Amino acid sequence: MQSEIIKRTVELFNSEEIVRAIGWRKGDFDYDLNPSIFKSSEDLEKNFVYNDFSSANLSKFLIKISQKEDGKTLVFLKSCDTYSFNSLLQEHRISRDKIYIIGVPCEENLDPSKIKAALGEDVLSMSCDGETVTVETLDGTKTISKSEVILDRCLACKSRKHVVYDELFGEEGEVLDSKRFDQVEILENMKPEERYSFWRTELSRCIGCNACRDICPACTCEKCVFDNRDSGVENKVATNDFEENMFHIIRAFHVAGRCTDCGECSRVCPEDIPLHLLNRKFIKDINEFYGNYQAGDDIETLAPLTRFDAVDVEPSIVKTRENVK
Amino acid sequence: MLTLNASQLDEFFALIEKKRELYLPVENKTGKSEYKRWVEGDKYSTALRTVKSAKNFFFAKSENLYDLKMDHKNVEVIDTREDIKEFVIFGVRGCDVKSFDILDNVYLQDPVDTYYKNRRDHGLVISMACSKPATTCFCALFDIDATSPNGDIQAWNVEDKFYFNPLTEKGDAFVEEFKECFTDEDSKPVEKQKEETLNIIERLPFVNLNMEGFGVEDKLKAIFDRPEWEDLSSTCIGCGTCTYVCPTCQCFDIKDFNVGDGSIKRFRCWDSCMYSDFTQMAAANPRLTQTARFRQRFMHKLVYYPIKNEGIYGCVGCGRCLVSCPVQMNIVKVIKAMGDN
Amino acid sequence: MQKIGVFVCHCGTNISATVDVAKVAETLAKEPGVIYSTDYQFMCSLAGQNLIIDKIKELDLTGVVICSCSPRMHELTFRKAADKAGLNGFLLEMANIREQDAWVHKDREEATLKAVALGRAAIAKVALNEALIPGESKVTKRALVIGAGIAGMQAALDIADAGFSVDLVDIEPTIGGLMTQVDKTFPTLDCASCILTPKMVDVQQHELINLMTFCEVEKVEGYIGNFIATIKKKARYVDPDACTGCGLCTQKCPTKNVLNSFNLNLDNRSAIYIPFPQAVPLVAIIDAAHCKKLQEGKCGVCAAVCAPKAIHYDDCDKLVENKYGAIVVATGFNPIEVHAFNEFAYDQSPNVITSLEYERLMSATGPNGGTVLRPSDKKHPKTIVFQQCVGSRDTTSRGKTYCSGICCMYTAKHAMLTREKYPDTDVYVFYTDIRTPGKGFDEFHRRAVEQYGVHYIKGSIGKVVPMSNGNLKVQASDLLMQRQLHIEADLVVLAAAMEPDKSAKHLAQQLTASMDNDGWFTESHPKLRPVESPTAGVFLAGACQGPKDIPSTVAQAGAAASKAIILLIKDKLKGNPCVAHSAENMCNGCGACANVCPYSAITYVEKEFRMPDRTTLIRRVASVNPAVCQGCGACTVACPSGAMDIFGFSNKQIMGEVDAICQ
Amino acid sequence: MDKDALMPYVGVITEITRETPDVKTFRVLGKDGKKLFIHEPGQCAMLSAPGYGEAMISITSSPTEDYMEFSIKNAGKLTGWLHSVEVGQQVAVRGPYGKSFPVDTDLKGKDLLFIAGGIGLAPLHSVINYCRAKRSDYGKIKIVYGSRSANDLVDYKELQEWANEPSMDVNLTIDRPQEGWDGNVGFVPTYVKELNPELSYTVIICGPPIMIKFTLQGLKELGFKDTQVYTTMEMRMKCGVGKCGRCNIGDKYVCKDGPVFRFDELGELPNEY
Repeated sequence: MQSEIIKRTVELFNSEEIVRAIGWRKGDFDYDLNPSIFKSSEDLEKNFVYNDFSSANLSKFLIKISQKEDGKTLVFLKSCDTYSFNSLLQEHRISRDKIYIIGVPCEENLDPSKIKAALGEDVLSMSCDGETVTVETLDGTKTISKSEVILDRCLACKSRKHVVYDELFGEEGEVLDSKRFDQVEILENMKPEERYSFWRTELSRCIGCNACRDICPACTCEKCVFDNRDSGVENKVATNDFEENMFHIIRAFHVAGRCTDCGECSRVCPEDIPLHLLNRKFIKDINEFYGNYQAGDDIETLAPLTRFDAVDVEPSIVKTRENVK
Repeated sequence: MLTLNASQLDEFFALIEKKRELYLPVENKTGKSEYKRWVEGDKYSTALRTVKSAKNFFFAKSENLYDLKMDHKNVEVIDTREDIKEFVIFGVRGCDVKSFDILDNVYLQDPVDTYYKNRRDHGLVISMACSKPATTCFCALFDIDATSPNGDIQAWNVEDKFYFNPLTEKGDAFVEEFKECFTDEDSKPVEKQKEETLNIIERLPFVNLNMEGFGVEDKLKAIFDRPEWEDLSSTCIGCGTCTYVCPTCQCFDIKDFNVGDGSIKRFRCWDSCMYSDFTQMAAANPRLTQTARFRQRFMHKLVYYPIKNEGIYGCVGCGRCLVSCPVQMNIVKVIKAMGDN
Repeated sequence: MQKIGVFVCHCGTNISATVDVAKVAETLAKEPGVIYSTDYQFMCSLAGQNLIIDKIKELDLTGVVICSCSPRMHELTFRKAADKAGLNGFLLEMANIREQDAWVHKDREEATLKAVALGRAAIAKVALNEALIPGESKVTKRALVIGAGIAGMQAALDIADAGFSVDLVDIEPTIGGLMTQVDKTFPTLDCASCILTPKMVDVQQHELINLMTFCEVEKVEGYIGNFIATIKKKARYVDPDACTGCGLCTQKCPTKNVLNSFNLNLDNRSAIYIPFPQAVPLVAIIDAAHCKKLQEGKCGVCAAVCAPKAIHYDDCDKLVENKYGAIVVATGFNPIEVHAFNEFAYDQSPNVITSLEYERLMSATGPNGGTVLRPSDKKHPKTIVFQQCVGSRDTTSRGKTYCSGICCMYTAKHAMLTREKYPDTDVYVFYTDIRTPGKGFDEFHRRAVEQYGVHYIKGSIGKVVPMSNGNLKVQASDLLMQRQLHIEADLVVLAAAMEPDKSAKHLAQQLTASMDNDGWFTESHPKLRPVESPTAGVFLAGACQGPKDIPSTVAQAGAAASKAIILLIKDKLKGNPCVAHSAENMCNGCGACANVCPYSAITYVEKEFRMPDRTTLIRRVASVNPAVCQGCGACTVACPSGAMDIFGFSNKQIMGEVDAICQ
Repeated sequence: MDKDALMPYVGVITEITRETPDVKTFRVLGKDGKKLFIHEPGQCAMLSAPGYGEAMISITSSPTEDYMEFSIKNAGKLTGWLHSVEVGQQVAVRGPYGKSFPVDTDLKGKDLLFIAGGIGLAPLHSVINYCRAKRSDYGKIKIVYGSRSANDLVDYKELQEWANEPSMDVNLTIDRPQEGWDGNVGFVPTYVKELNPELSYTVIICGPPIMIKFTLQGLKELGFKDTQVYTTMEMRMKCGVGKCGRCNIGDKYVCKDGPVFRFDELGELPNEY
């Protein structure tokens, strides 16, 4: 697949259809891929990698590129990334006409930290062949079943369908029955004090690095309220850990109805806090209150929480919350 | 060498905890290890690294400097510093121990930071030699011997035994205080483990990187002006993950927190040179692009710091940034791109 | 440095009985920025206002907090006082310690604490307030009246009489509305046409009233003083200016079997028709759905016989756009459909009819020329059963929960008139309660019972079974006598509930006017502003706001007209300065604010920005039209970056209040 | 425990003077009426107030005075607050920070040319008055000062005083013509070139970065060398004690190695200022 993608991209470079591409760059290990901009076909041929560790969602990088750079930029998007792309498009954060999308097929991505946890930290190389992951270590070659080391977010994959692309590699995928709300239900079924303690424990590990916010394709504000001196909530940390936890809750509110559930927040969290569950709870609630809505599904449908319809004349706006537990 | 059976470890911990506060790496619910105050039942984690470094013990993520009160036109400054209880950090890896030296160079230089010194004076470090380094480790690049870490007391864990060797007066006194816990045994197993570990370290992918040209004044501008910074930083998202997991990152911010009862806590907290507002001033900001900010971080570690501190780099090769960076950009990639590798 | 003055009002004993006002004043004196704090018996009295004015001047106050009643009561009063003293009125805040505190608490200590908290919040807010100056906008001196029933006509006449032009729009081909179908009016029993027709003529002849019949309001944009309405002129196929209303075409039209909606389908009319003899304008119209020429391209008889050549088969819908300063809504009501009430067998027998249909049967312009003959066999009915509250006061999903208000009266009227005209008829009325609160109403009802011998029975029809001879077996219960009744009736008349006209919903959406759960327009304040819609510049007349009889409708229409006149007589309007605005450097241009704006006050502009890294960038940013913005705040909540804010109610101010309360 | 360098003293504002629409000068003394600490010309102090945070402000007054003054532009949270307070208000002050201008070494005996733009006069003010107090230690003194408009000229009264001194040459300019202004109109860099100062002057310059950039260009064209020009970069400081890590230019910390730099020193540093 990688070589086909490279071949096609080189063609696009040569035909001057695109002037740059954003993709995954080879690192020191084959699981150490850096989202990166390729400015020439030579660079791309040499350093582009698409493999089981190409997890990074590249859509958000397009904001800056389409704001600043001239010419068309090619982007590689996995199915889940296309939802983020649509969402950004809907919010006018990127210019569609400056982007060329190659949809790349996606099986589950692998989680290097799971592999290391299982097989040791002295890993030199990891590769997956169907169901088995082969790992080269300083200690020799080891194997592990793929199912044990799949990236958490991919275990609840919502869709293999690319909702937007100019060109698609592989077969058109389908929306999946992800069962992704099962985890939310577990939380919902907790007693309030249990749930409170669950989140307090999880969030207590937060180091305040902002990786979740800065990677999030829904967090695209020119100036985040948490960085804005005039906002009244700006503070690197609060002296009180409860207020620090509030960062995540406020952030979840800010992306409510806009979050596509791409799972980047949890993936990049250095402390493995399941932040996506906060967002997913909102998605579930919105679905229950206002009918199913998937952010990024298309660019026409507006989220129920960020829309006013003429039929919203008061008080018909207020629906009976029949499904509220 | 002084030894302790693994089976007696908890007893030893309980004894320490009776007299001091004891902190050590413990596995958390995600399976990773973190420093925490020891309580009965906590098992020492032999994991290679904790997610956060040990710098928090001396340079706190957030700490109150003093309180302020304003009553109409009057302002009061209240010193809130307290006596710190003696504490012990157990199981610090060689890289993290080295990071304390790097922080010392900043916080103990004139004017001495009393908050830092206070904790430094009251903390005792028991380090732990590495036996299974990771392929992302490169402490040897900075002349750190992971098999023989510094600290007040150095320690090894060989099979079901722990070996201890005090290095400082503080360490001697501690060993003396707890002497009933230890027995004296031959240190051969330690030597054997060291040899085996060094053998692994030699084979690690990054230990032989070329550091030529970094840390010297005459190459400063040349490195600063290298075009590679642009590409390396092109997808940097400007989060602070690298700086917050880094054991040597030392920058802070000072802010006011309104407690709500009329008093203000003026606190300091970790800051990150990766943040766009790090150098934001009322009128201007000298580092306007993420490239400039990205460059500052690595220039600081690889060039500015060593120029100011006799060639000691501001990195200890712990490898945390290699694991944690959301876009897999890290100091190794920078060294490779900027150095002659 | 803030210099805030705090004034705590006793409101007689309204506040001081529950709140220790002196203590509140004393406690608030210690808040940061407060340099003066006092309590006073009636802050809103002239002496109270003078106290505020004096202190602002004497102490050079930068902010004022009044702890008293709801800002709804006296905010304007106090703002004016502040303005008088030279302090911008928007540097004044009110803490509502009456409605929100004294009136809802009993414990003096707790209420006092709460008053302090509310006062503290107001102080925190006022410290962040900025002087605001309302903008001004011109008023378009023209009114739009939507609906030309008795309410709309009255409102139009009143406004026009005051000297302002009025466009009077109706969806039907003629003005007059529902009252044209009514035979007699209660309680005086005047002939409805006799009082309505002259009014219709007045309307038609008024030089300042522009009649727009067979027209529909498609879209309304703009704001008080400056509405822009797009009105659809539906194709009539007859040039109303050329048509003389001679009626020749209607006689010659070969299609004669079209159900006559004016007579509620009780008889037929032709495809080209004049709605009724007194229609205004008295011109023909082609019912396109039944016209052979328009449907099949054949015929063309009407055009052939029309001397003034008024027929145009190629006529089509046209959109016109007009500007208005004020809008009066008078869309009225309709009786509900009664099909769902199976027990009354409305669908099974033509002899079960609604009250309005009975009205037509009795009317001289009705299908039988005013003789009451039952529909099935045109026989004179000897036994008539009236059922009240069909769908009114109904808690099932079939009907409405409210009382329709007029059915008791018109049923009494029907019963009485029937007995008067046909004394040999037995008339039964089944009722839930009798409600006759109007002037002369109860006397009217009593006449029906006592003088005219109508059988009033508290109870309800249980079942109506049609018989082969057209008669109806009525099984009913008499609740007072606790017995079942069996009546063989010739005719059953159902008093159907009232509901808002179908066009109201779309109109409400266009006007962003609120409706209640039943679809009636809601008024700005049920007691104090009963004819104003919450949307500024939109006034309510007649039954669009709730069930009403004719006198109330006319009274309300007059009131709505006078409110509209008060607006139109002004040359300029002061805007509300508390509107949204966007901090452009923080705006992402994401569209969230415009997506949630109910007033379409937000558009986007491309602007060049100097970025922090000294490059320039063209970005899309939100721009608020302050004249259209109502300051509702939806955008500030939707805005993810916090760029959208409202003057006078900024995020900072609100957070300041919250922080102060949480202290 | 020793007092930490980050812990401030409490001072009292004893005098407030409005200089321009957005600049006020604050005189601050200790509660005992004495100076809070001794400083040298060009040094800064960290002012703060509870809840308003800290801001590094250059000390405007000369060390030879028995008070300490700060000319402050209303630009942010703390300075905004300062502009709203009245005499008698206490503030927290820590310092002094940074190296001073070399008034007693390199500058001694030299002809001095002070070039300032806008609020940039504040840090120079201290040096100018110091030199005035020790007038015989220095040669000619020339001042070029410009601002957006006449109303934005800081210290207008004192400027007149300086101008009246025969041994001082004061040259004022404003950006755009203005009614009632009969002085020079034009930007500072242009004006400096027009004045064509002799090369004997040692230049001390402070103002917005863009002004410094073009003035320096002009000076070079006139034949001035980098070693003749000093500036101050006090704006960048935060903690003031060389620890918080943000004021560096290359390996130099502005708060410890600066804020006063000679241009040849800056020339050796990365171009990040």
